[in-house]
Amino acid sequence: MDAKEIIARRVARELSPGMLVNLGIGLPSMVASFVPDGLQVFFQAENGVIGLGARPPEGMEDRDLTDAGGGFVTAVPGAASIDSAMSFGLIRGGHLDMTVLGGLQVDEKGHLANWMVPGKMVPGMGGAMDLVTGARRVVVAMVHASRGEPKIVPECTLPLTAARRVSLIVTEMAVIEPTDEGLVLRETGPGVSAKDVVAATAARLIVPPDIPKMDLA
Amino acid sequence: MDAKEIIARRVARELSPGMLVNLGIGLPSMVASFVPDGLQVFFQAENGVIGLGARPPEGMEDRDLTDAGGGFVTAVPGAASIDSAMSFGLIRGGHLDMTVLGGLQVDEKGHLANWMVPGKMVPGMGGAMDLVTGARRVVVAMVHASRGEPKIVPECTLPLTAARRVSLIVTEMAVIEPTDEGLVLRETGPGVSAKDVVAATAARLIVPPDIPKMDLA
Amino acid sequence: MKAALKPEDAAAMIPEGAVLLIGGFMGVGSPHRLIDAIVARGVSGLTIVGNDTCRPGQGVGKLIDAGLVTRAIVSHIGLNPEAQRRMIAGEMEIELVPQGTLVERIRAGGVGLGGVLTPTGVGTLVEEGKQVIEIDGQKFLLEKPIRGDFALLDARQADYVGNLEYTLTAHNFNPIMALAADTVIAEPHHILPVGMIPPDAVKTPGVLVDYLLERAQ
Amino acid sequence: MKAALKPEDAAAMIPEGAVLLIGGFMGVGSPHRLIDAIVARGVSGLTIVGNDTCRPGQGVGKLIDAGLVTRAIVSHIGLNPEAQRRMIAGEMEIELVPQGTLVERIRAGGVGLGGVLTPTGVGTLVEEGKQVIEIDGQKFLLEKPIRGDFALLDARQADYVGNLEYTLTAHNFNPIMALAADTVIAEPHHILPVGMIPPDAVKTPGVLVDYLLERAQ
Repeated sequence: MDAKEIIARRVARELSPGMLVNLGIGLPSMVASFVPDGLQVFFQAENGVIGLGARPPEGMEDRDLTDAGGGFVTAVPGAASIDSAMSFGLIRGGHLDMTVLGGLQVDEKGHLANWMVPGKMVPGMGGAMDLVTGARRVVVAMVHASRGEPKIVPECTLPLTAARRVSLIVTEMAVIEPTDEGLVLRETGPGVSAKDVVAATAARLIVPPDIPKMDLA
Repeated sequence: MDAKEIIARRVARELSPGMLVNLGIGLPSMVASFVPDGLQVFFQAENGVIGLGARPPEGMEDRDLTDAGGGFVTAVPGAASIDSAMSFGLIRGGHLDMTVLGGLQVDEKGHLANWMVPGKMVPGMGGAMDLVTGARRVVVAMVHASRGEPKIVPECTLPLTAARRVSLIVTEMAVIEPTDEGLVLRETGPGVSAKDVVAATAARLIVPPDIPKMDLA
Repeated sequence: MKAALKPEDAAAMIPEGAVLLIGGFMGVGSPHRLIDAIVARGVSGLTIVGNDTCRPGQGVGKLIDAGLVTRAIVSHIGLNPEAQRRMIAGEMEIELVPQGTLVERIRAGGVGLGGVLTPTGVGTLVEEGKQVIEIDGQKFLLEKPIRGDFALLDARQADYVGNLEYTLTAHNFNPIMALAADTVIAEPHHILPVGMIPPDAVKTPGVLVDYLLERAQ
Repeated sequence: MKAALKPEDAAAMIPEGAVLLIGGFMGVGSPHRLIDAIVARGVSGLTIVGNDTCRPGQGVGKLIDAGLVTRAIVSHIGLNPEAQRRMIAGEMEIELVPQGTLVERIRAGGVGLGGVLTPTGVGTLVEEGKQVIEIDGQKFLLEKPIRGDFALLDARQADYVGNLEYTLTAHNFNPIMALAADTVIAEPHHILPVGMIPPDAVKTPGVLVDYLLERAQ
């Protein structure tokens, strides 16, 4: 199992029945592949459909039905088309139960930076700022470090996506929960010890005595 | 021809092709009966239909298709259902070409009061404040005086509907246009002289030399 | 999937003193069976938010007749003498709000905006006690968001996901109120199996709806 | 009734330096034939407002490739290296706006509101230079309305009144942009006789639409 699959499988366990969930482009979108059998959740793509389904069979794509990354998708029975005002009305209005996004940095306050690297990469925030501001739960799904650089840092050096504290950070090494007291190590990944996580994390981690392994079933 | 018919007929001549028009309850709604043949205008009812049609034949009423007064109506081909947010979005956003409303008072500044008489009648403003604020043209359709009391006054003593100057006042005696200089008498009604209008009006009227009669064809 | 409730079970969820957003315009597009069930239950101290107070014996007017309403936030009470009597007698508090402002305040509450900046009401009694904000030389009133404990909606039809369709002038406040309450109960005239409403026909996505009322027998 | 224009005649209406609201999300729901006609005409100095800059050679990306765009107000440019190159080279000014804020700013421009009070962007770079308004202890950014000289829309189908239907994820910004421009040109895939679109299926009432593009041959 590679890092991305570990992360996607673990995030999928955060889903519960009836949730409305937005999955970001890239790694977060992999979560859809690991929804537990029989669990009904609705995936929203901010570009305008509630009830996003799998990729269509070859030759059955519809150019007017894509996800936020522009990839072809299908819609499940009971799906609804919405325009951008309704889409972000749902997001900002607290109707979105969970958003899963990638991250460049998360810091000890639980602040997320994921939309630009000044002077290097300025893709724009797209829907990320609204998602992080408005979703009930914000789950950051990212690899623990990028080319040896820790991504969980004392304080974000990159521009923030929102001033709000995210709900959970899931990496291939750990599940970490930002709290009033700071970042708490909740679970460790396959073959990784709490010590390994602490060593790979630039931010101060609160390490409780008994830390369970991630459940990736 | 009674006073109300004179007013409704004259207001109908303000319509031009393709206009979106809102008619208030009561006298203003009579305007729909005098639309010149072949002239296509869309009537909007603020409760949610664009393309309001005539009263349906007996027994063919639909309880979900009424005007803003709760009376049964029909819809013309090309009609559209809209919700209240869209309805008032159109009104406030400058998409409504004309609104025709009743009035309690209009003053020399062209300010309209038509929604309450303190201590006597507090029906609420309904959509009137939005209509007067947002419509491109606001036409006040009212009888010239109420029980001998002039309704066109130096300054409204009743609470204003909006701080905006209305476009035109149509009574059975006169057509009066509020301008930067004040209220200008533009036309006189059947059997009425400019002198009669001045005598029946509490506000100062600007009376140009040649004043045509109302065209009520 | 949402189970369809009996009216009495829906009414039983509503506690004394609840704030109810109730769809409808002079009773058109109001959830009549829900209203009857609330009257039957006799839950008091209610605040109702909606376009109007309807007429005695009709729509939300029944709640007022039964003495269950202590506060109403509406745009119009002119056709309900009983509402006016209770207001004057001090039995019921009435907040009159311009119709377009009312629907935007509910929308703001539903889509997570801090308020509404509207030109409607500037320079009138409606301005009293409100912050006036000047933007590029034009004045706007800052009107605050409205939310309800419950939204009680009428819908033409639903599926068991909770997706709703509305019809003609029975849309009015319903689609907006669906966004702005902690618990949303919809009273559809028909309920279809999941997948029977095309995604493009859905006006309120099912994720917003908590309960459906069972169909009339 | 609206006559259907040839693409070149539609493009001929657009002057140099015009502000264009253009529907679409990564090209899905964009008016492709209108874009091609504008490229063919070569009208320059354009400001484009929309979700993104699409990709080189696709959707609004074609306008950028052709060097016709001097300013873009969008939420995302990450998938268009040509847009990034021109931004860095100073050939094109880019205003990045959170997606939910962008659609609400356009809506505010369309429905006559003075601005948008959004929590999105508070405490981030997006806050810079903006008024922060505190309402009941929570901070909101005051974001100003956006309007265009033209709105260029994609629609699934229209009738000759101009009523529009959209489909699936091709809704996105189109229904909102229809409210917010001086001239609205819609490019429907099909055009039906008047009366063939049920009122409840209309998403943009024809009164908002100035011109239809004729169907593809």
